[in-house]
Amino acid sequence: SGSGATASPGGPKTGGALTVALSSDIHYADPSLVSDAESLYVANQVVEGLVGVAPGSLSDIIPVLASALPTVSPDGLSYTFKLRSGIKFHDGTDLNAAAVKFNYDRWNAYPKGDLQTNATYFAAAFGGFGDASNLASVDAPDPSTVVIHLRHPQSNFLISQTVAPFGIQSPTAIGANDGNNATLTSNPYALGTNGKGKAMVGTGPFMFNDWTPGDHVTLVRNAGYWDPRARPYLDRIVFKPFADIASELKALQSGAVDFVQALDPASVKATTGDANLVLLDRGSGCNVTQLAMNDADTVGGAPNLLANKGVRLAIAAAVNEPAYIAGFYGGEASVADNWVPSGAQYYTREYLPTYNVTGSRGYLAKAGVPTTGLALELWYPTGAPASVLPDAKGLASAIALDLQAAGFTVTLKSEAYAPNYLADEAAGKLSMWLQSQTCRWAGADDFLYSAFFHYTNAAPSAMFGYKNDDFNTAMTTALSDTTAAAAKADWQKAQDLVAADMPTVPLLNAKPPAGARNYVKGFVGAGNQIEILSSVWLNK
Amino acid sequence: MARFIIRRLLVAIPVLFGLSVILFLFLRLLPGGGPAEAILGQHATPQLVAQISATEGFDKPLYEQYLTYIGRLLHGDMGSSFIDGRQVADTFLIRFPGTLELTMGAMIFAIGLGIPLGRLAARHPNSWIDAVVTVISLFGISIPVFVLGYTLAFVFGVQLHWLPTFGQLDPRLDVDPVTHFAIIDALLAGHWYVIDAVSHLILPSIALGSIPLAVFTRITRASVIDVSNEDYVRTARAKGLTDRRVNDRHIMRNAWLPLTTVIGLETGALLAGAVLTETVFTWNGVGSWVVTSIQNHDFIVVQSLVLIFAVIFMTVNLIVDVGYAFLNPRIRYS
Amino acid sequence: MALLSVRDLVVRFRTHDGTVHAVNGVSFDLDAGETLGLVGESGCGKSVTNLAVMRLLPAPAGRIEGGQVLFEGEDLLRLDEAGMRALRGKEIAMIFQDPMTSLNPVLTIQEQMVETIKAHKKVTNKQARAQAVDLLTMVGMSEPDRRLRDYPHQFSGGMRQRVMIAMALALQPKLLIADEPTTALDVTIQAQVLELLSRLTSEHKTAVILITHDLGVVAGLTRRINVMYAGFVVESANTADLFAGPAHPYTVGLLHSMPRLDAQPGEPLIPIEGTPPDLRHAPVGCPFAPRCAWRVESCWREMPPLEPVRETAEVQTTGPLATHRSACWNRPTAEEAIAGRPLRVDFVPAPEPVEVSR
Amino acid sequence: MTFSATPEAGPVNPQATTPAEAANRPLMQIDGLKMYFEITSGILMSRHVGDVRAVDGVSLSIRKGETVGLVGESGCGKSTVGRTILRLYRPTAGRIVFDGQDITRVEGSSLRAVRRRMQMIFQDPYASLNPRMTAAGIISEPLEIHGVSSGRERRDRVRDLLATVGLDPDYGDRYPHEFSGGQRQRIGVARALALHPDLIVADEPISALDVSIQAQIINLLEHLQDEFGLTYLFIAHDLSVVRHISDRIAVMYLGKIVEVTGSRDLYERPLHPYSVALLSAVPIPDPAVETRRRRIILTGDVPSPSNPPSGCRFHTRCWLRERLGNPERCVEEEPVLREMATGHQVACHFAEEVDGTAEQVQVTGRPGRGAPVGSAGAAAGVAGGVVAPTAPEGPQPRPRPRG
Amino acid sequence: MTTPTAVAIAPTARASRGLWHDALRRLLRNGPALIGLFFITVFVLGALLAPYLSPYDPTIGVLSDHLQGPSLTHLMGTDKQGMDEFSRVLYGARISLTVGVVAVMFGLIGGTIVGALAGGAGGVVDGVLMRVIDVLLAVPGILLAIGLVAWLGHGEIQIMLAVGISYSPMFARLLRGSLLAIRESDYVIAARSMGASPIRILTRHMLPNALTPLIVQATLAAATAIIDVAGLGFLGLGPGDPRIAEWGEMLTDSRSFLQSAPYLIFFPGVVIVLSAVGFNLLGDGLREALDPRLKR
Ligand SMILES: Nc1ncnc2c1ncn2[C@@H]1O[C@H](COP(=O)(O)OP(=O)(O)OP(=O)(O)O)[C@@H](O)[C@H]1O
Ligand SMILES: Nc1ncnc2c1ncn2[C@@H]1O[C@H](COP(=O)(O)OP(=O)(O)OP(=O)(O)O)[C@@H](O)[C@H]1O
Ligand SMILES: [Mg+2]
Ligand SMILES: [Mg+2]
Repeated sequence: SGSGATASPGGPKTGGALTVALSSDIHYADPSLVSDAESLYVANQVVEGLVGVAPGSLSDIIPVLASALPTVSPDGLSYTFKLRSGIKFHDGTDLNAAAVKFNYDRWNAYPKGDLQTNATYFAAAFGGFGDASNLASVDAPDPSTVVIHLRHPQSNFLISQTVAPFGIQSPTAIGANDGNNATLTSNPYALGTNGKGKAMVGTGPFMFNDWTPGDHVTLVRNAGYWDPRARPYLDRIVFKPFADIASELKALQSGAVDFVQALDPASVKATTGDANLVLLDRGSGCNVTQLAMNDADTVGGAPNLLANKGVRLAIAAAVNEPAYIAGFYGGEASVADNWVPSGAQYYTREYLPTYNVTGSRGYLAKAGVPTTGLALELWYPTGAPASVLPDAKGLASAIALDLQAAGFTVTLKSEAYAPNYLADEAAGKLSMWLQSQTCRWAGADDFLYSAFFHYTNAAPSAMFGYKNDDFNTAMTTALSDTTAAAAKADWQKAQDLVAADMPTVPLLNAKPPAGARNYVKGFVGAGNQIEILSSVWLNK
Repeated sequence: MARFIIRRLLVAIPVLFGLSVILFLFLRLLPGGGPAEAILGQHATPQLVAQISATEGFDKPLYEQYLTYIGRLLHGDMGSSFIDGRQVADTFLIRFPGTLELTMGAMIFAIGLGIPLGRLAARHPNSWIDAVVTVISLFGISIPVFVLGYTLAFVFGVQLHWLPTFGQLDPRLDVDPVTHFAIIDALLAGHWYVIDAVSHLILPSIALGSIPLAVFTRITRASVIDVSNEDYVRTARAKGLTDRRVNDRHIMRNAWLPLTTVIGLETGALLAGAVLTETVFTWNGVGSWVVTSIQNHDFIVVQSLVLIFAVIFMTVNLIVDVGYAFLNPRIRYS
Repeated sequence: MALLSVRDLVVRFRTHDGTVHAVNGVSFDLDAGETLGLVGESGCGKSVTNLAVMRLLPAPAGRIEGGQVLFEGEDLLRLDEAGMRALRGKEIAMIFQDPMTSLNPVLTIQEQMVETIKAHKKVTNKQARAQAVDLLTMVGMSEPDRRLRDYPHQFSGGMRQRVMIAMALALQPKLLIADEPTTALDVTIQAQVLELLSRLTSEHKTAVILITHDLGVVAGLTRRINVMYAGFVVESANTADLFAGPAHPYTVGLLHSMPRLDAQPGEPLIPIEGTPPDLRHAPVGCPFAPRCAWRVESCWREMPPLEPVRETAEVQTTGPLATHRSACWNRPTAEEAIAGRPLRVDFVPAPEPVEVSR
Repeated sequence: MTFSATPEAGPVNPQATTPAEAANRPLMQIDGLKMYFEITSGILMSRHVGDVRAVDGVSLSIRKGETVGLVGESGCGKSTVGRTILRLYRPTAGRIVFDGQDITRVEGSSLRAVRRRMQMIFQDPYASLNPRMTAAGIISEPLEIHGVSSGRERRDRVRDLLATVGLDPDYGDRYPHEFSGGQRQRIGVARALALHPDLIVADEPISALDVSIQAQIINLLEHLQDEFGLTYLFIAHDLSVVRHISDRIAVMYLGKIVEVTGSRDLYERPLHPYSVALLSAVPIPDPAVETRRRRIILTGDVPSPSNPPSGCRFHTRCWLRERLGNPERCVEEEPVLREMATGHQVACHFAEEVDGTAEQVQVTGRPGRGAPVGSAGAAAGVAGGVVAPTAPEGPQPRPRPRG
Repeated sequence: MTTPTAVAIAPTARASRGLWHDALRRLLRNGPALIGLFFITVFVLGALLAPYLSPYDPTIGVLSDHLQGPSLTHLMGTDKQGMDEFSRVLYGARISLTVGVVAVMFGLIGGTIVGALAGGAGGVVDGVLMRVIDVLLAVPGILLAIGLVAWLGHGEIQIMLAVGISYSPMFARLLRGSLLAIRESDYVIAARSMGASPIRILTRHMLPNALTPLIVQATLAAATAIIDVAGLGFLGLGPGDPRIAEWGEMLTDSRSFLQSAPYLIFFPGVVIVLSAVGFNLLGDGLREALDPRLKR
């Protein structure tokens, strides 16, 4: 889509600084240690992995540092990458196979403690570290060849490597700035405390300049970027965190920031109504917001109404998603038809119940559930990042009203998002709650398996208490397929199984809106927010 | 005078001791299991809980834990944030200058406007001027900081484009954070960037300064009227001094006494009031840090910040008391 | 020509609770070098009268609503503020009742004395300071050099009053108004201060208005006395005349209601019944009438004028031969003054007429 | 007046064995009374750094039905004596015997019983009445506390008391701020009278009142004494008033009594240099007398009671000492009260020297000791000024008759 | 000898039925205080009569009707949930005023108990209690309240408690101060000299007289408490259930609509300010009405 990319008569101009409003500060300057949207957004400008996704798409894998997509051994265990030549890190050292090997070995060898705790992407992609990791070894037979050996076949391997935490960084810089220090408090590379160019040293179009925690992160142009077609126009990018989302629109309107990375949906109307501003379209988002449910027979010792599939279906029919989209997302979302957003790898269209209050009562009747005493608790988080749930409170109370209209009595409960809410949902203490999941990488596995319904130690997850052995088998099979075609088929089967069971109620896929001043040109948006700002230029 | 200061410092010791006990217990009595669980939150796995309990010593008897806690505090170790892993002291050094700048801006606004307004009203008691000043101060203390903040930002930032509405400096300017005082850093960077720094300070200072403005106006008015009725002012007039001299030397010198006390109290309150203002104006200070830490349940940070705030508050009060003593010879010479 | 001549002075205070009729047409004269006592109980308008002379009434409540204040022939009430300022402290000085509060607590004695001198004389700081040292020596302060640097709270009450006197006399004013200068002090200290005051003023030939409610103090210190009641001067006489033959029931009452140190034991006191009037009501008739044992019908209606007690050709308002005057429709006789009550047979105080009752 | 007819009005004196014995015994006897107020300092723990010796060894007896006056300059400890004998303070040393009962250390209910018989009248009529209670409430409070009468009877009693002190009984439901200063003081007197006490300590009861009102209260107190046989300890700094109302006068200086004698005697023959100075300082509202009197101007201020001078406390300001060649005895030895004549005690080593000095004569205005009261006056037009070295003597018409 | 008589002594002021009565009379003659009283009365009436006055259920919104401007159907428009703003403002008065006033009550009661113990007992009790109060006073009030809410959790009761606790040291110190002063006053000494028990002295003499400044302070504190409670709502520490109307939270929830629906900021903002103004005016009026200096 990339609506900002309309070429102006004068053509792109070089120079200028772009100020970007972020919803919160970045966490660490080492991309391998971050998992939050803001840190990743910044890291994407600076580091590059072997592979990536095509600009604007969710799951079109393209080679980046590799000159082509890898060749895969028939057993699906060895991936051979050829590297582009002549690429240098921002510190001037060469990118070569040894450097790539260094990075993979480094991640795999992260010790227990701070580093392992934060390197969640690596853990998610490979299932753990060291011996527990599916990454067996990395070979660098020659300076431009890298071979990655897996222990088991892994159908999501390649797409998982498209994200910033797998960006290759300069071994020299990591070594010089104590980047492997196991205690993050004294790891200057991760904290960016050693000053300009001493952290986040990658190969991307922008270079890390400085970071004042809580205040701003500055990137500067990488004039020697290896891809001549993608050389950046901007001199500098300044990322400015805003604790209060309502302030971002004001800042944009006053011209103090040029670009709001995650615009408050409530500000959409004001943005479209302002001739100086443009609303940037990112296409469909790589996320799903659902009315999460615990399907176990008892929750917290009490019998659980939601163990009854009829009740779940009734709820699914009672929620008026289009109204929520209009009310809380400024129209910038689509009704979810699956637990996997469309556009993700191996997505299949499913047909879930739509808003229909009579239908909802019908489900209850069919399931033989008495229509009295249908008491539910609905939890929502306070202080959740707007990029996760822009208005959790509003959404929760609207859902509660709809459920009440369908005959349920709902008690609303709230907790602070981090850590209590997250901890309680993970521990299975909540029976019904609002949950929004943003993809790490745009694969069906990332939602259905990793985020939601995988079994741990052969038992359903504590969070959802959803037991469906066929479905679980289908997913594990799909994950270990050695070919894409097989994986696609298996994932379709898995999706059909879960849709028939309605373990939770997917509500919507938000299109995260971004806003900019109208002189910001050349922006290419992506639903997964992997957006490289090298194409952006300022028309002023 | 030195004895006075020492006395005041000694008085502070039991207070700090009591506060440290309360804060120490605060972390250990948090709802939701033990302190380790509270600190770990979503990451709480049995292994991590055990690990944290061991490193932080949560498994030891309480008094022993307290001694360790105090020992660390005395070495300047206030622990580190569980969210970003940074030392509280390090982040504090980055963020405190912003808060100090904001507080001083607000104070300059409140004192600079409040005292002249109060004097003006006191010169014309019960006149329309007095009424206007009274209404200003009435609304000053009745408007929540965030309502005023939003209104100011909307009017002066969004509508009129006169002043910036967030942050300490335009992030596009190339200013090195040397001291983390935006104004000083901007001065060091040259290019008249300091104008930008000052313009960023204006709206938040007004929002934060509204309450002290109102308080100072009232106190000034009341104490100027009080002092004007004192015998020694009558004496001064009877000596044939000019109005100006009577006002500046005899009335104001004495009216400053209650004012200093109030200024001290308000400065302390401002530091806390900055919690709201910094959030409204995206100010990178300690106040917004408190808010995010509370929202993130980053309790070690909260615990340390409350202690720091208390120390600052008491320090401010000490400074004010010393100032008071300096202004008031009765205390200076006793 | 009299040094100070107050004519029909009227002062009122506008307050939330109504208008206070503090001074209701006071006239008196004072010659250069003369000492005048102003006696009367609390709230009768002594201080206000003198503040009006200095034009120092608390603004905006207090207002001079009539009369003239002639100082050396010039009407002070017409003078502009600058002219008045030049006069204050230089020509007319004042000392106040409470030495604890009439010095500025945050300024050193030196600052306060030097500023007084410099307000009226073109001198350097050093010269002014030297003069301050002299002045303190004059009022009997030991180590004046060192004590100049002290703050008021470091002095005792008597010492502070000495400082006040030194400051008041710094510019050798022609008139000194002393408003109850010793009321707040112990008798022994009062004796010190009064002795000092009378010595210095007679040395410098300064005219003095001494305000007090203690008849004993004025008896020894002043040449003439005005007795005030509820904003009126009710009796005016030379000191000796006044004590020898008080001619107003209020004065008689005052003399009889205070025990004397030299009185015979067992001698009864004759109190003045009732309480002073509420000055928030405009005076109707004689304000003392409700408490007066001598009152007659007309007392309820009309304020008697201040008239000579004995027939004279010419009324003298100042000097040793000043005429004894009293404002009373029914003056106590000499015997009655001694007895403290009306002795006339069948005399009954006139009852309050119904129509003027409030 | 119905007041004395109430049952409680009879003598409440458990110790009284025979009337004769009771009559001889002083109602209040204090011996070597000391009342020190601790000066503490320190932050964490208060440390005792000294004492304000407000009362430092005072002995005094008050007989039933008499009025003893206590005079002295501000801060000399008069109020403290008054409050200590009422046992509002716990005395540091000494003995307080009230009507034969040692009350120095009594507490609890025995103290309450004693308090019923001793009452106090305060200086400030504005501060001594609870602004939130009606006049009737204030006056009936002692009755409530001691459970004397109730209901109608108590209301009648309060009305009686109001009438006794010269207030309209209907004013009982008014609040203190609705009364004038004199009226308030009457309420204070009524409160003190309510339990029909034996002893009333009146602490400067008239100093805060308007001149014209003071006599009303003095007369009221005198009248009540006649009526109910009250005993007063009358505290004041105004010697004229004290002399007027008292039978005997004790002069205090810096926590000590320096002279005790009959009130007539004190004026006629003061024997302590301080008493002489004090008397000389009191102005007399009579120019004729004033011109004749010579003031003794004491140098300096009263020393601090926390660090009193050694020996005789007055030696730093004594006019006589210098004349005697500054004898060391005054500095070294503390004079004790000694009986100079019957009922006339003085604490001065050189009291004999005082007698007959020019100063003493000047003060009393008489040529010599024991001479009859001479009255003097001055002709009109005497020169102004305080210290008239000489003055014409001789009988003159006086504005007020004596005797 | 003149005998005292009960004649000719007229009281100085006209008859009244007590200090409180007089204070009330003075208060009712004080223009600004009446304005304050008027505001408070309006809000209290609005709160009490909310069920009768409000046209809609404040907890039920029609999402399709959301963000409608003020009109005859919705006097103050609708919020983002489609709830009627006018009804929510009315019901919000219940919460905001109750929370504000009850918080001050908590503070007042706690402060009074501590202050009375300290000021009444003196000595060691006083010393210990005052150190505790010093500790609490060392933490700025709003921070204390924030910390306590974070600790106690969400909910109306918790907010009342937190704000109340943050106010109590101020009340305690104020009360102790006046009690200490009153303890040395002549009328208390008079009561002691009559043999009154300590309890009687405390309840009959000291507390009634110490109450006046406390009442004034409590009224003024109610104004700040309302603002503080709104501030807690602003920081996401409000009552928790979004269906509950609370002014501060209403304001905060609408802050994204400053431009598209300014009335959502305007109305709650105005009622918060006006109720605070109301309590401030009333407090000032009470101070004047109860100030003993004006009586003499
Ligand atoms: N600022 C003022 N506002 C209102 N009334 C005032 C003011 N100052 C004085 N008054 C009134 O004016 C009257 C005269 O007061 P003034 O001070 O002259 O009395 P005084 O004779 O000096 O009494 P005192 O012996 O108490 O000093 C009093 O009734 C007093 O209440
Ligand atoms: N409660 C107390 N604590 C400490 N010092 C006290 C106390 N009460 C009195 N004093 C001190 O004791 C000394 C005597 O005081 P006291 O009140 O008895 O004097 P007084 O003769 O009644 O004076 P005044 O004439 O001023 O009433 C003074 O120095 C006073 O400061
Ligand atoms: Mg006066
Ligand atoms: Mg006393």
